[in-house]
Amino acid sequence: MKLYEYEAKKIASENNIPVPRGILASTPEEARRAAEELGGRVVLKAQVLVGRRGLAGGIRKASTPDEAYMIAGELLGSSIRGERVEKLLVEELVCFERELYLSLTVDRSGRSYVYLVSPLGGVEIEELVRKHPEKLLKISADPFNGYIPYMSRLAAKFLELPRREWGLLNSIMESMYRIMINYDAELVEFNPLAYKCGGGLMALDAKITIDDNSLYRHPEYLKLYGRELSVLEAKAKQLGFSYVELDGDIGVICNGAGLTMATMDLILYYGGRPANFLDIGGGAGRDRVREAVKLVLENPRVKVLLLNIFGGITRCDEVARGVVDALESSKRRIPVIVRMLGTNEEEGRRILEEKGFKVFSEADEAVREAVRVSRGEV
Amino acid sequence: MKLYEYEAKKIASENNIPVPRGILASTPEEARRAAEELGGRVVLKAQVLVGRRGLAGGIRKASTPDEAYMIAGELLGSSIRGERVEKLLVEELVCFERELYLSLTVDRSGRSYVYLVSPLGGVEIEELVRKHPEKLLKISADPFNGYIPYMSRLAAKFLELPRREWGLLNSIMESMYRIMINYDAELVEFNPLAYKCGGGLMALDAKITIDDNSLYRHPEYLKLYGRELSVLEAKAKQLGFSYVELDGDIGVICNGAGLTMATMDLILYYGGRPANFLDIGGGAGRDRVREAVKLVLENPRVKVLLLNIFGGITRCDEVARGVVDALESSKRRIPVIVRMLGTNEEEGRRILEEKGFKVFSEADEAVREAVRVSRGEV
Amino acid sequence: MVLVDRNTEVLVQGITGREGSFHTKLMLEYGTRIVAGVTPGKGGLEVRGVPVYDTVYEALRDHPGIAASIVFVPARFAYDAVLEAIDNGLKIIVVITEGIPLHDELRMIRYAKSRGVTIIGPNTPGIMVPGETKIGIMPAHVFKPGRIGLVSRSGTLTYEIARELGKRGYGVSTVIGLGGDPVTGLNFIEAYRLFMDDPRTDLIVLIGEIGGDAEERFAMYYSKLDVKKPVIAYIAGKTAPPGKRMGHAGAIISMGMGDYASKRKALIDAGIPVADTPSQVPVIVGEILSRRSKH
Amino acid sequence: MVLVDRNTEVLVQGITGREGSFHTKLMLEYGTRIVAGVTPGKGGLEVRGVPVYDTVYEALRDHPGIAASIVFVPARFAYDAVLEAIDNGLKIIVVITEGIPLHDELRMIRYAKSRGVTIIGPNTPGIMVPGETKIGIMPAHVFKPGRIGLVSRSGTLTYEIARELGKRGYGVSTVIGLGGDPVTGLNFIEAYRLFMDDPRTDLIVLIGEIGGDAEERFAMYYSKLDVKKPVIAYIAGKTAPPGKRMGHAGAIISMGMGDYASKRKALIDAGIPVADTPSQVPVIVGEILSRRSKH
Repeated sequence: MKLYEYEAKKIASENNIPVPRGILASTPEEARRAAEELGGRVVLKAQVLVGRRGLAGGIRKASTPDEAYMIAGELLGSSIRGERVEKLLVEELVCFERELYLSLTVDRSGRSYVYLVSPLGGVEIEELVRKHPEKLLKISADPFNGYIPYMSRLAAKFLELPRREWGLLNSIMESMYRIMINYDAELVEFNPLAYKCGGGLMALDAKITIDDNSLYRHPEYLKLYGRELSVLEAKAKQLGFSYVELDGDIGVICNGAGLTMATMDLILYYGGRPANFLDIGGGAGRDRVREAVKLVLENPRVKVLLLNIFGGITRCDEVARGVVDALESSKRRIPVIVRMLGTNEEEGRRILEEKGFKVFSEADEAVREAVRVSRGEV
Repeated sequence: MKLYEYEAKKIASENNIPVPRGILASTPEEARRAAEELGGRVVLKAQVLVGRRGLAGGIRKASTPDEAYMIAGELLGSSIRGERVEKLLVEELVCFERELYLSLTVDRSGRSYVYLVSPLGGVEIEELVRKHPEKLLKISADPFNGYIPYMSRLAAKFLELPRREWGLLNSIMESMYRIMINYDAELVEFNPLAYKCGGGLMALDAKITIDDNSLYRHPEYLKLYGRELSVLEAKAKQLGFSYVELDGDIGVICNGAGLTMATMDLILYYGGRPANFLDIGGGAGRDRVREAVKLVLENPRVKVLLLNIFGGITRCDEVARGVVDALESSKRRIPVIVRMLGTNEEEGRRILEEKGFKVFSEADEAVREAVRVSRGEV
Repeated sequence: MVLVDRNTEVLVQGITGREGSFHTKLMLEYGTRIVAGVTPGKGGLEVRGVPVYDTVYEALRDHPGIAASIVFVPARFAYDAVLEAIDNGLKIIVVITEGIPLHDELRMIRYAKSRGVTIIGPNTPGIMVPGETKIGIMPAHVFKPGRIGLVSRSGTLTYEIARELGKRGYGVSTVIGLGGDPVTGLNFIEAYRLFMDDPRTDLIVLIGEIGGDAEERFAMYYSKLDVKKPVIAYIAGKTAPPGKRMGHAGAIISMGMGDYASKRKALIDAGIPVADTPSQVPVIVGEILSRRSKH
Repeated sequence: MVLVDRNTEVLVQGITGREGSFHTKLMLEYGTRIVAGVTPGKGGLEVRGVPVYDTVYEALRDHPGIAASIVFVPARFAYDAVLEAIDNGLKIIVVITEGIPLHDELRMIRYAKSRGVTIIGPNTPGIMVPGETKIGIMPAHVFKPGRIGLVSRSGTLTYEIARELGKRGYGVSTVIGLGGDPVTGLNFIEAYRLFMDDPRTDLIVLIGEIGGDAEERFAMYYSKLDVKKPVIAYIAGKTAPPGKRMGHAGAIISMGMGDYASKRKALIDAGIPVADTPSQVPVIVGEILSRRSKH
């Protein structure tokens, strides 16, 4: 779960990481007052979760409170890469000499935490670092020990910070680790971390992502879970599915991310276009399957529904009952193609065949059939 | 550094470990009021750091506030195993069915933490466990992982606690680990941990010992450091020495605990009696050596002073200068026998010999000389 | 032998739960030597004839032959259960549980490594030696005994490919589900090494998916080996929507690795054929085996 | 070779401090190959001709042959320094520092073990191969080259006994100071194993002291060995005042071990002679060596 910049900066600030003075505004009037309080010259930042908002015009400077009012009027209610702007973070302008990059995340392959450090902070960081890999320092932090002060000395030398800033960098990196653990974060990122005119470090932007699996330990965020998603995606997430809408016409329901992706690959391989990615996960019972089917049927683009289920911890009979439930309670009538194998396969097949569904054993056959149906060839 | 029972119970209570309701009293009148507030029937516990205070009469029950007043008058100002009673902890009486033992400490050999668990709680625990080793459960807790809930299930089964108490034991053991880390403790001990009439667990006594080397991280305890020591011992501790007074007449100053013990062993081997154990530690300079010598000279029993220094990180010239400084500024004139070898030995020997001291090379010779002097044979 | 065989005695942690008891039944039916189960507070019960204990310690006291554990406990208690297994000396722990907090996973896997313990998973279908033992939740009948080692990041896709292999007469020596989470106890390199040392495995089928760089790292490792067994790969996710972006850090750390094209190229450059569909896998297997038999 | 020899390249952490610079000089004079030092913030300086770096990483970049580190940094920064050394791949770390917090020691030693790193100390005089190298603070001249392995919990007492040995013509192959703290990176058993495998060591002198059960554990271990080298012990503290009591836990955990009588009995029962005074040690060494030469 991604946090908004203002939420991440609040956490950073509470952990003694310097951030600009800032005030949240939901109306142009609030933005004006915020600008007044911050001394007139401010930056207004759209609070959205999509990336690269700066390039999309989501970060604007204002020289006076009136200008802040005007810009806030333009930004609030507008849409940035499809996400509506509800709030602005109005911040003091900060003079800085250099933009650095500093983040803490998980190194999957190394099964460890890793600090990423670069003197090439800013929006172009990814491209710059790819072109100049020697400008990136990775510092592995063992999950047992966490942050150790020597790491900040490595980073400070790499960033060519003067000796007097080492203590501050140490404190920032220590706080990042504490945030990582206390908030069960997957990512704590400051880009840019500014080296200010006259000295000092300050996080001009902040990103924190919380591990979804840990949200039960953070009820204050759990209740906000899913806020950045489309209505259908949010519903799916509530139900515990992975769901992403695409622009094709074959509705896809599978169990397991790998099988779902492989089924989509197969649809394209045979010339069709999937309408969505929907993984019901492991062990879904009758009720969750019913909801999954209903969810896909809500997408008007879907011409045909393809289920590809290979039962392991998921039981085919439960899936079959869920499919029957959903279709019996739905008003939509579209073709449903089921491919089903594995745990309790016979029972599942019997339930579906009793209701007149055609059940395939072979994935290739089922997918080819779905593609034919979607093209109107059947 | 040992904490008083009332300090340890405050920490326990702040960490959600149940303890009896209790009030600290420094006067009989305070004890009476405490007893009134606690319902009349109370137990009065002398707050001393020496062990086995119960057997020495330091724990007394009172049935009425007046009786509490009377007993407090007897206890306050009295001495328990040499330690003056300044404060009493007045506690409610708790009805319990069983006395259990539960502690968390460091397993030196295992280089790990270890919970010690026994159903044989109470003052006789050491003897009982030695007789019935099968009544002791040791649960090792890896320094990386700390406490893991399964440990409490092992303990609960071993203590034959009913299922409904498992959650409470889990919470107590988790808190013990947190205390161990947050307070840099060497020991967190509840003896007895009572299994109360009608259910529930409660720490009737509590001991916490803080690692002296970590006191700089705990300024609130650092300022109390040394409070349980004799005047001379406290002074030594402030100066960074290990010092213990004994009842012999040969003052001993060495560097390193091993060499100090070996020198004392040698004194006894040759028929003498050491007046003290004083290890100046590693790397003591001129000033600390001067203070060490002055400290030993303050003990009127000392007839002769024996220094046995083997320089490593300690430098013989610094030691020599410290000895000369101390003796030149002291009014006491007693024989001083120096044995000195190692780092900067020549310079140290030169300094002492210039001042007329006899410097030995061999420990046996120096010790035999000191014994002879102490016996008046020289 | 790759980690387990027909003689391996197995403990089920979380045996009284819905999944635990159901799969205990299926594993017993398959012949897995499940000798004990653990569910705290349920000690003294029986599940499908298997005695249940409150603690792993008690289970091991009565069944000292236990060599592996399979964990079905809910995500928020999984860390506790896995550490209990490790601290009681078990050396193979199969973690079926899905949704374990990331930091818990990192810590349990790091700890397991420091103690020489192999964790399979989390979020894995488990490990299985067809015809001998199944310590997992895979549908047993699609896995025929044979000489192909199967290693996969995906559960159901593994069943799919095992079935395709079986249809063409190719059986499986051992199948290892690495698990679908970002951090797992085994990776492709470590699993390959186990198969490399297994005289019962002739060829390895690697089933990967987009995300992370485990496939690329394996390709790099494999390309440098002097002696090797043939490997065939299938990678899911050619047409998958991009996943959530992990700030800049995700892109920086992967350095362009992680997508389908990167994985396919790395594997092919390392001499590993990549199948386009699951049903192509046995075709390529057939080609490689017939080429080898002609030598 | 026991851990180090004349070719071992050494890093000094905390080289610019009072003790660090002084003992760098003494070690260099002895012939120790000190090639670099580290003190954060002092990079670019030189100490006795040795270049100083801000980080271990930079020191290793310029001096990749460094194999061991000796740590002089103050107690509250020692944990940081030791972890920096471990994370940069050093495998032998000699921690001279005294007074390190107990929990820091536990964590650093546990971590070192998990990474295959040998920590000598903390609170140790170090390790020395007389005539070859000294990575420590012991007064060099009392240690003569020879064939006796010396392992000790005490610093100055070790010098005393080495000198007594030297007076009688017995030299030392390697001396290891385990360190005086309750928890140390090496114990007697681990040190004995190193000497057991060292062809240059004929006999081991073990210098113990009261407290803990390291001597008793060694005696137990030694008594069960089939092939062994002779060991002679000296234990300090026969007449020492009792130390601070660690609640009941200290007594319970030691179970009667830890005092002089217990240690002496355990060692003698294991066939290890125990000297009454330091000067008796060479006498017993002489007896054992002459007995062996008669065989």
